[in-house]
Parts: sequence; structure tokens; C-alpha cells
Amino acid sequence: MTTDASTAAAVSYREALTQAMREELERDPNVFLIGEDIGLFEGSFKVTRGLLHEFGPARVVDTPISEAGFVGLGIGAAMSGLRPVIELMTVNFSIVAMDQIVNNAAKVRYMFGGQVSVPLVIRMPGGAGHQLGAQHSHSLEAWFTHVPGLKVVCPSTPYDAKGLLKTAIRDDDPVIFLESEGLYAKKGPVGGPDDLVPFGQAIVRRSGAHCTIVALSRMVWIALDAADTLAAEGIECEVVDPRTTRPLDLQTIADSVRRTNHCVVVDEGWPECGLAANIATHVYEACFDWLDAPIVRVNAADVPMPYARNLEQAALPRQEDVAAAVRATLARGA
Amino acid sequence: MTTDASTAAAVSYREALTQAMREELERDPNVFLIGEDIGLFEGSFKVTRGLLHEFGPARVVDTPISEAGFVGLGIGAAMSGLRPVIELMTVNFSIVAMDQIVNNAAKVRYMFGGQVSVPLVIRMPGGAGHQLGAQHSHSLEAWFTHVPGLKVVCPSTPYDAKGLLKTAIRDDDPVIFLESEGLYAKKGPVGGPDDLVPFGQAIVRRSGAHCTIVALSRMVWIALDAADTLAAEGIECEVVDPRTTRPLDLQTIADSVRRTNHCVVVDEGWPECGLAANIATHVYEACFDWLDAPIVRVNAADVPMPYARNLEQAALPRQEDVAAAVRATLARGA
Amino acid sequence: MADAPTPQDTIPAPAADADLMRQMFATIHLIRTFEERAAEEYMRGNIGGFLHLAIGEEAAVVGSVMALRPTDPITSTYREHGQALARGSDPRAVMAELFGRATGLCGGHGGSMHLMDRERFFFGGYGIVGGSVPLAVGLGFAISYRHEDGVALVMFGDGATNQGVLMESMNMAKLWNLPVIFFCLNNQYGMGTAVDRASAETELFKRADAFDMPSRRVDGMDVMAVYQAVTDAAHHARTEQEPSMIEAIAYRYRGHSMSDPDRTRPEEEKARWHARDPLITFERVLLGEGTVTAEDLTAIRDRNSSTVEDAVAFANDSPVADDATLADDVYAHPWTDDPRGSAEMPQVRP
Amino acid sequence: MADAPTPQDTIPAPAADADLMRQMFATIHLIRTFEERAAEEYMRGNIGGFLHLAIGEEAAVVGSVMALRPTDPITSTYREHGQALARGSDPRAVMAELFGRATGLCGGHGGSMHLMDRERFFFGGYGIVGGSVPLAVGLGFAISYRHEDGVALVMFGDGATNQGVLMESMNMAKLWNLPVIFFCLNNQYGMGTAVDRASAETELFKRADAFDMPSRRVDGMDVMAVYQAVTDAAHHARTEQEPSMIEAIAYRYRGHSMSDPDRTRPEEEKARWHARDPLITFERVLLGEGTVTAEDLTAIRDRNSSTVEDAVAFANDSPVADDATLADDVYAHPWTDDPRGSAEMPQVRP
Ligand SMILES: Cc1ncc(C[n+]2csc(CCOP(=O)(O)OP(=O)(O)O)c2C)c(N)n1
Ligand SMILES: Cc1ncc(C[n+]2csc(CCOP(=O)(O)OP(=O)(O)O)c2C)c(N)n1
Ligand SMILES: [Mg+2]
Ligand SMILES: [Mg+2]
Repeated sequence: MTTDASTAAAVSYREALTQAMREELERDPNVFLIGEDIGLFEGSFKVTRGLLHEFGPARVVDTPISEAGFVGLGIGAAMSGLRPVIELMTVNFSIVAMDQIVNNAAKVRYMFGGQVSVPLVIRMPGGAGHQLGAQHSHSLEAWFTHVPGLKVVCPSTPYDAKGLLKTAIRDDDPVIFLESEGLYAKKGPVGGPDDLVPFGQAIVRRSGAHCTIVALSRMVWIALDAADTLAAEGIECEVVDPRTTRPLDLQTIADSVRRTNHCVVVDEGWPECGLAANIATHVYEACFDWLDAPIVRVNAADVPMPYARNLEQAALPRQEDVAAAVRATLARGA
Repeated sequence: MTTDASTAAAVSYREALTQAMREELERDPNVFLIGEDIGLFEGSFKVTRGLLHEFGPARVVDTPISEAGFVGLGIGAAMSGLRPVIELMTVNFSIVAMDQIVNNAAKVRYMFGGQVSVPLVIRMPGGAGHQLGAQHSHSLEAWFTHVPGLKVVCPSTPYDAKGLLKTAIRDDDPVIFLESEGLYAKKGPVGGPDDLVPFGQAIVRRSGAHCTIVALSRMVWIALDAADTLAAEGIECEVVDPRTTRPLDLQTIADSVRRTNHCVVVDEGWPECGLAANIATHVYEACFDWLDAPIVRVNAADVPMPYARNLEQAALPRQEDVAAAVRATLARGA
Repeated sequence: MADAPTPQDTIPAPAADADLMRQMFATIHLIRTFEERAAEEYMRGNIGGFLHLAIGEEAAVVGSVMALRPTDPITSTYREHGQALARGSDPRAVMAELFGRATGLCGGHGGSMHLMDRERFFFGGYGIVGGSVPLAVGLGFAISYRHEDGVALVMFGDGATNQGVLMESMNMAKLWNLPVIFFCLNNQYGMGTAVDRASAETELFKRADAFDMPSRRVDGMDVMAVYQAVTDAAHHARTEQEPSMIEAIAYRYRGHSMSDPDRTRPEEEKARWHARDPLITFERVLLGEGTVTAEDLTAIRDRNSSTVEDAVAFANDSPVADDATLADDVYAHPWTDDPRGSAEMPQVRP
Repeated sequence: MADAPTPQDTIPAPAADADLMRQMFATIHLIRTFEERAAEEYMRGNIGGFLHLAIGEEAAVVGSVMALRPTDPITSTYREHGQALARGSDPRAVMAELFGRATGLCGGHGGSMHLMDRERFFFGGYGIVGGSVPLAVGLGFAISYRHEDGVALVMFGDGATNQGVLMESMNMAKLWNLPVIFFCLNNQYGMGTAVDRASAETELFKRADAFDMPSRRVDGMDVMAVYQAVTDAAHHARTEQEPSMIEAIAYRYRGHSMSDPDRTRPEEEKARWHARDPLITFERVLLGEGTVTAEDLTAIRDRNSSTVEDAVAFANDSPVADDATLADDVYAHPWTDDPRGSAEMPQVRP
């Protein structure tokens, strides 16, 4: 699944993240972790397991349920040169801290004329699929990507989870690091302590000549499943994973679309003003002459997420939706 | 500027809003206004001038600087059947109340299976152009439009300001009502007490055969200026004002683009995952076969808004940017 | 760690109303039975998402809800099965909601965290910590706006006291003298974080001092003490138009939710609180006072068991919502009714 | 409306250090002169956006800033010219920033509301009420993380005390014993709203009670009283690692910003506070004590006048930032350096 060298053993996406944090904590005394229940409780999703024990309470800080407060604290600490890695228990709780993220983290460097940087990472799992209902199922990629001053990262594999998190921690800008709850158990190879994955470089997860599928995070796996299904029908899809949405590696996506002349974008978020609409717009602009049919977007339904399993499944992009989208765009083809 | 019947005297966009609130306060005892400095101080932009005096402190409620708190209060009041009209002093301060807007106002109806409605209006001026700097110059149309459960309204004329605000107050769903600071002084005719402007109906502000310009709120006027300039060059633009972004009247936009075969979208917000990208995507999907060239988006620069006048002007969509965009898309034409 | 209040801290039980006391006992037992059964169904995979149980906290739930009038609005958190049941919601509809069925209180849209029973003035359970607090202040505002004499009660946890919006809400309620009771169910932990690791002031009722609002602490394991405190607060709100805060100290026996293995809380501490279980202590009081007989208790237990079994059977047999209803209820006025919005456009240029 | 504290409420002035007192007077006067001049330039259209003047509040500004070490970090609000000047920022660079020039403190990106002088540990003025408070707690956190002995001071208004994030920040600061001073400059109004119309508890220093944090009120028109209070708080923070809150009562003479006609505050009230103007009362003290002579004062006034005139001239003569720099400084690591991101793509199919 990755093109890079990797260590022998397959580790989970969760453990890949833990490794990245452990290595960066060891490497740089300015790095510290802060968030709700990340220490004693080892994280709501256990991504920080063992780290309090290894690094002590000065560097693995449990907080009150005060997201706006401790995100702001992290920004202030970053402005004075520390490198906080904040865990928001889930992306849903970033909304109460949104002012700090948008008005402080993203802007202080610019509005103060470059006098300070904000070397901050805000990690948060998101996405839906576990029947967590309307308030606990957000995919806010589009909101964060909208905001200049932020960088936005959405890893889909253990290798990228580790390599991108390490890049994020060493980066001098505020990075929104969106993990997928549905991928924590996913296993794969990971890189060593110095295998960083750069921002703004998409990766082709599968090659194919008929249709480009752009997908991020958990949607990559759904796209790959759909590609398998379609391959059996003789349709070869190229699956491109941008890995970061800000910066967006449009070049790799456009290179692919200019070969396949068809494109589907899969995005777990809502459709209006969503990430898929954004990527589609860029592709239309870059590949207008090459596209043989409209791009088909596969999004979550335009509703708050329902709890009931059948309704939630109906609301989320499924591999059959992706396959149908590919068939639809090819039906219009050439 | 409007196709509807209207009263004789031209009134300002500001006064049109005041009229709408006065009439609805008179009409329905469940309507009340709440916000910072809207009573004694008569509003930061004086949109509520006179209303405390006329309706008293029970119905025109001054609040502490607690946006999350009083937006939540409004939602609760709406759930029990009142019709709060909340003023957020500017859209910038909606960010501290975002969780209440997105997780409560937009969702309670759905997540509780339709047992309650949220007949709530949140009015807020936004946009840039007055050198208010990075934290006070947001255009968050894209964020709000992203969220199912909200309705999003962006009036560009006094007539629409009044008619849409009245519709919003009588609507049983939460309405995000985005006023433009730059339009408060703009004058024009307005409708009477029962002249409502429906949601989801775009209006053609100027007809033309060569290129469709889609623009909202203050951008409508910039588009019209650009259209004047272009008319002198023999280029006739059709300016379509969707008036609401959720619901979006795609039909009227598409009808126009299918005639002009060219489209420019003007949006005061940021480009990535922005409103222009969203409208463009819809137009590409609906008009793929009709478009002779890529749609050109005119957005604010992808930066936090700078303070200095020259930089701010450079960052915002100007009429010359719109004219250039039209020329660019026509250059690709047919 | 807060200790349970000593007896002197609690006020004497109100003049015993035997019927009411029996009903309170029965409701505590119903909630316990319901939630233990829900846990089983969760393990079986019939309930999805998060399941937060209030087992151990039932006295605080029942004492507070039952001290109110049935039309006094209530809001709560994701840990709210008990509030719905204490308010009289049909256990069938509650269980069906947990099962995600069309017959559930919210038609399967809500689930365990988002129960609502509007008819019974139970204004819902919410998932964002602190997020429902201003809604309750809005319900209180509406009461006051309409010159009614209701009282809104909002239930939240110890952890929620560190959310800014809660403090904003308390300030507004006192500033405008709204009839609101801020009921903090302090079960001493927010997930794995003990109060003294989250709150600089561990006497959480003192949060109210910042807003000049009366407040008190009460033994949340003692249903009559809670009942009395909420009765007083509601009376105060109705007659004096002043909000107040109550901090009820209780303990949750289980992990934060069904997915929490609950490994960090000391066993000795758990044992100490189990010993104060309301089913044990309140039973002792009731039997001692002769308010109930052993047979009464057996009858209550049997009735509750069959109620809960019936609810599970009902939920199990209920249909799921039709996928076609996915987009229902997003809006009260959806725009598919709109003549323009629903027009079908041809996709291919003729 | 809060009255100014009576003399008994204030502590005696510290052993007078004549140089320091002269410097404080000079700084108060500099800020006054600077801001009155800025108001003129605003009227002339040389300054845009919002211009919030702290005229009347200079004693609180100067007393607090000068009680700290030059390396103690400070954050403030949009009403922060005085903080920058008291910290020693070059009046030229401050005025040039107001003019939106490339030579401004922030190169014209910030303007009046967003001054920063990182070199002088002035960590900036912010526009979202309450929004800078947690940043200061983060600065305090960093001091404590590095085992340094600095103290972070955050200045905010009376209105800001009703923002949730401020209360969250106070809790964390006390919970973790961070060296932070919460300095509330209570000028008795948030825009047009008097404290008693916004805050249920008008003694704002009592907000700290909710977090078991020491706090006190001080006469914000008395520069020495403020100086003493902040000196004490800073000493306490450095030696005891405990944050504290200070509420300084002062008054702004002008409207909220230059665009506020200021019609709602009673004239009598304004007159009462003008009578306590620090330039009058502090001058009286200094002359009375013989700390300064009338000639000294004249020299100070003259020096400040020419400093401010020079700053205006400098700002006027400075170039604006090149439009080509619009996108500079958004990122420390912009991705135009990135090999893939900057590739130019042909737009027309060959
Ligand atoms: C704003 C927000 N932050 C974090 C969470 C995740 N979370 C859910 S419950 C909980 C603990 C809440 O503790 P408390 O308020 O004491 O209530 P309890 O669960 O003990 O009943 C947390 C942190 C959330 N739901 N909302
Ligand atoms: C969150 C937020 N809400 C509203 C505003 C608009 N606003 C700017 S200053 C102000 C009043 C603040 O009053 P106070 O904190 O007392 O400070 P002062 O202006 O008196 O110095 C308001 C409401 C804002 N900037 N931020
Ligand atoms: Mg708790
Ligand atoms: Mg003030």
C-alpha cells in the first residue's frame, strides 16, 4: 500500500500514531502532548497508550473538558516555541474550540507580520460508521480546508499516519491532523524514525486507465474495494489519495484525470461546500479539455447523521455507491 | 433592481431590516430580539434602532458577551415555540457559538425524530472592506451552507433584506441571515408588510447573452459594475443573484448558463472549499454539455485579511477582477 | 475525591408521602433493571453506538425528576435513560430507540444519547458536554417570557462544569432571574478524570458563587435528600424567580460507556460506593418505616422485570425505519415543496 | 455601576522610587498624547478600521505593565496601544502600523487592533473578546514547562469576563498552578452595556472564587495602586506558583471606538471620572511629594509631543507594503517550496 521502504512488522494505524509521538517526544524536549484523558486513561481511542508512563505528567498532560481553553493554551505555548500536540477526543469537539483554531492558530503569524509561528498539531479522530449519531459523526475536512493558515492532513494508512504525523510535529505551522475512527485497527507497514511523509504529495494507491477515483482517509479503502469490484467488470480505476487537502497536490490528480478522462471524488463529509466539490472544481479547472463526462461526487447524505444502523449505512458512501458513480461517469464517456 | 411591487420611498438596507423586525414584532408576540447592545445602544450597526423603545426590554433583550450562551438560549426558547431573532454583532463572533449552531440548532429536529422545530433566525453582518483586519473580516457562507439543517440567506438589496428577513422569521427552521456591512447604507425600494421573498428563488439582476455571472450579497453590486464596464466592450453579462445558498436555486442559474455557455462565480469568501467552488460544481454538473469554457471563480485571496488598505483591496474581489474573469472565460469560448 | 456528605449535610426527608416513596423506589429499580438489560442487549449487538449507563446514580436522577411538575422542562446529557423513564416515557419506546427502530422515541434517529419525549417535557439528551445547558436556560427564558410558573432543570456532569458555555449560561440565568435549576450530577469522574484533576475548585457548587447564585451540595445517593433539595430549588425559582445550582454527589458503578474497561478507578472506592447503593439503603429506610412490605418490593421487582422484558421484545419485533425516510425531518419546511427547487433538469445537451 | 474603591480598599503606595514614578508619569502622558493624536489621524482618514482608545485608562495600563519584568509576556485586547508603548515599543512603529505601512510593527498586516512586539515580549492585541486569555495561559504554561521564573499577564475587559473561554482559562491556570495574572481592566462598560447589565455578580474579581484563585479589586485610576497590586501578584506567581486575578476599576473617556458616538453614558458620570484623571491626580502626588518639579513635567510633555509628532511624520512618510507581499507570512513553511505544488499545468488539451 505504500511505495516507501518500511519496517518488517505490520502495525496498526493506532500504534503507528503512538510510535510517531513517542519518537518525536524522544527527539525534541519541546514536544508535549495535551488533551482529555490522554494520560491516565491512555486516550479515548488508546492512541496515547503508555506515553504518560514513559514521559511523565509534565509532557503528557490531562486536561479538563475545556477544548477552547486548552487549544488556546496550546497556541500560546506554541507561540513561545514549544511544540504542542493536542488531542481533541474527536473532531466533533473541535467545534467548541473553533474560534481558537481559526482566529488564533491560523492567523497570528500573518496578522502579526510573521513575528511568531504556531508549531502546533491538533490531532482528532473523525468520521462516522459507528452509530454515534448526529453530534458525534462529523467529517469537517471542508471547514478546516477552507481556512488559510491551517494545513490539513488526512492519513489513510499506518505508514502515512506515522510519517505525516512526524512531519506535522516538525512543521512550524498549525496542522489539523484528521484521523479516522474506522481505521485505528487497520494494519500495515510503517517507516522508521526518519521516514517522513511530506505534505502536498498525493499517492496513487492503484493504477488504472479508465477512471480516476480521488479519495482520502477511510474513503481510500472504500474506493479500493469498489475498484476491485469494477476490475471484475473490466473497468480499471486509478485511485489517488491526496493525503493532505491543504496543500492539495492537484498535479498528481490532474495527471491521472488527463489519462483517464473521467473522475469520481469520494468524501465522507456533506456535499454542499464540501471537500469533494472543492476537489472537483480544481479538476474541472485543470482538466476541462480532458474530461469526457461530468465528475461524479460521492458524499455522505445531506442530513445530520442518523443513529439507526440501516439509516447510517444509507447515509454514508459505500463501495457500491462508488462503483455506481464510476459506471455512471463512464456511461457518459468519450 | 427588483421585479416586485414596492413602496414608493427608497429606504436603506439597514432600515429595510429594521422594518422587517418591527413588523414581525407587531405581528407575532412570540417574536423577540436578543443580542449584544441591540437595545440601549441600538445595535452596533444601528439595525435595531428604536426597537427597544417601541417594544420594551422583554422583547428586545441586551445580552452579555456570551455568544455561545445566548445562541443556545435562543435555540432552547425556539424549541419551546418562541421565535427568537438573534443578532450576532458580526459573523466573526458566530465562531464562538458555532457548536450551538451546528450541533443544536441544525440537528435537534432531525435527531429527535421531528418532535421539535427550531424557528430561529441568527442575523449577522459579515464581509470585509473596512480594514477590520484578520479576525473581523470573515465571510462564512461556505461553512454555514455546508451544514444540513440550516437555511442560509444573503440579501443584496433593501427589498430582499426586508422580504427575506420576514420569510426567515416566519420559517420554522433555523435561518442563518448574513447581512453585508458594506450594504447597510445602500438604498432602494422595499415591499410592504406582506411582501415576502421566498427562499430558494434566484433573481436575474441583469440580462445578457454572453456570460452568466453568479454573485451574492455585496458581490452582486460588483458584478453589476463589471457588467457595465463589459457592456461598453460589447460583452453582455447576465447577473444571477441566488439570494439563498441553502436552498440554492440551481434551476435559474443553469437556465442562464445554458444560454450563455459561460460562467463566472463571484464570492467574497476564501477559495478552498468555498461557496464559489460549490456553485461552480453544481453548474458543471448541470451544464457540462453546455459549458464552452471552464468556470472562472473570483474569490477573496487565500490569506487572512490584512489590515492595510491597499493589501485589503488587493485581497478582495474587485470589479476589474470580475471583468477580467469574464474576458478570460470568453477567450476560451465556443 | 469528594466524600459523600455526612448525614448532617443533608436535610431531613420531607414529611413522608408513602405513595410517592414507593413510586420513587419503583422508578429507581425500573431504571436499574432497564439499564442492566440494555447492557446485555448492547453485548449482543442489538444496541449500537455509545451506551452510557447511570447505574449507581439512579437516586439523583429519580429524586430530581420526581420533585418537578410533569410540565417542567428538563434537559440532560447522553446518560439520560433514567430521566426519560422517570418522566414516564414508555419503556418500549425508549428501548426501541436504543435498538434504532422506527417505533423508538425518536424513530431511530437519536439512539441512546439522544432520547427526547417532547410530550412529557423531556427536552432531550445531548452529546456535547455542556452543550445542552444554554438550551435549558432558553426553556427557562420562555417560561418567564410567557409569565408561566414552570421551572427548567438541566442535568449535567462534574466534567461539564469546565465548559465555558455552562458558565455563560449560569451568568445569564442569574442576571435575568430565570427559573432554572442547574443540577450537577457529580459522579466524581469525567470519563477517567477525577474531579480534582479537572477542577481547581472541587466543591463544584461554588461555581455558582461567581454569579451570585445560591447553590448547595447534596448526597446524590439519598433519593429523599435530592428530592427535597430540588423541591426547595423549584419552589424558590417559582416564587422568587431566582435560579440555583445543586451539586449531587453520586457514583457510577460502571465505566464511562460500555466501551470503557474502567481500569483506573480504585476497587476499594467502588466498593465504598456500592455499599451506599440506593436500592439497598432506600429499601432499608422504606422497610424500616413500614412504608413498604417485603411483598410490595417483590411485586415492584416482578413488575419491572416484565416491563423491561416486554420492552426488549417490543424493540426486537419493531421494524427499522425505511431507508427512504433518511432525509425526513431535517427541515420543518423542506424546499422540495418549492416549485423551483424540485425541478428536474435534463443532463445532456439536446 | 461600580464606584471607585475608597482609599481604605487600596494598599499604600510602595516605597517611592522617584525615577520609576517619573517614568510612569511620562508613560501615561505619552500614551495620552499618542492616542489623542491617533484620533486626529483617524478623523483625517490616515488610520482605518476600528480605533479603540484607552484614554482615561492609562494608569491601569502603565501600572500593570511597568510592574513586570521586560521579559514577562503580556497579551491584550484591541485596546492595546498603551501596552505596546508602556513595554517600550517604538512609537514610530506603532503609529506606522496604525497607518497600515510596511514600517509598522506588523508590517501593516495587523493595524490598531493587532499590535505585537515579540522582541519585547508583548504577545499581541486580539479582536475576539476573551480570545487571547487562553493564549496567555499557554505562555504561562511554557514558562512553567521550562522551569523559568517569568509571569504571563493577560489584560481583558469587564465584558470579557462573560466569555466562557476566559473561565475555562482561569480554571486551568489554577489547576496547574501556572504563573499567570488575570488583569481585568474594568472600565465599567462593554460597548454600551454597563457591568450590572451584563454580569450577575458585579464584583468581577469574585469570578476567581469559582476556581479557588486569589483575587482583589484595585483603583485603576491610581497608577501606584495598580503597580503595587501587580507587583504583589507577580511576586506571588513567581514564588508560590499560583495565578491570581486583579480587577482594576477605571473609565474610558471616549466611546467604545472612534465610530461610537457615546450617547448613552450619563454626562455626570463621565465628569466624576474625569475628575480622577491620572494625569491630574498623579501629577498632584508627584509635585506634592517633590518627586518632580513643574519644569520636569514641562520637559516630559514637550518630549512626548515631539515623539508623537515624529511618529506621525514617520508613519506618513513610510511606504505601504507591496501588493506582491499579500500572501507572505501566511505560513512559516509555505508549500510553494514544494516540488509538486508549484508545478504549472497547461490549461488547454494539446
Ligand atoms: C465538548 C465535549 N468534549 C468532550 C466530549 C467527550 N466526552 C463525552 S462524556 C465526557 C465526560 C463527561 O463527564 P461528566 O460531565 O462528568 O459526565 P458523566 O459522563 O460523568 O456523566 C467526555 C469528555 C464531549 N462529548 N463533548
Ligand atoms: C466574541 C466577541 N463578541 C463580540 C465582540 C464585539 N465587541 C468588541 S469589543 C466589545 C466590548 C468589550 O467590552 P470589554 O471586555 O469590557 O472591553 P472594553 O472594550 O471595555 O475595553 C464587543 C462586544 C467581539 N469582538 N468578540
Ligand atoms: Mg462525571
Ligand atoms: Mg469594558
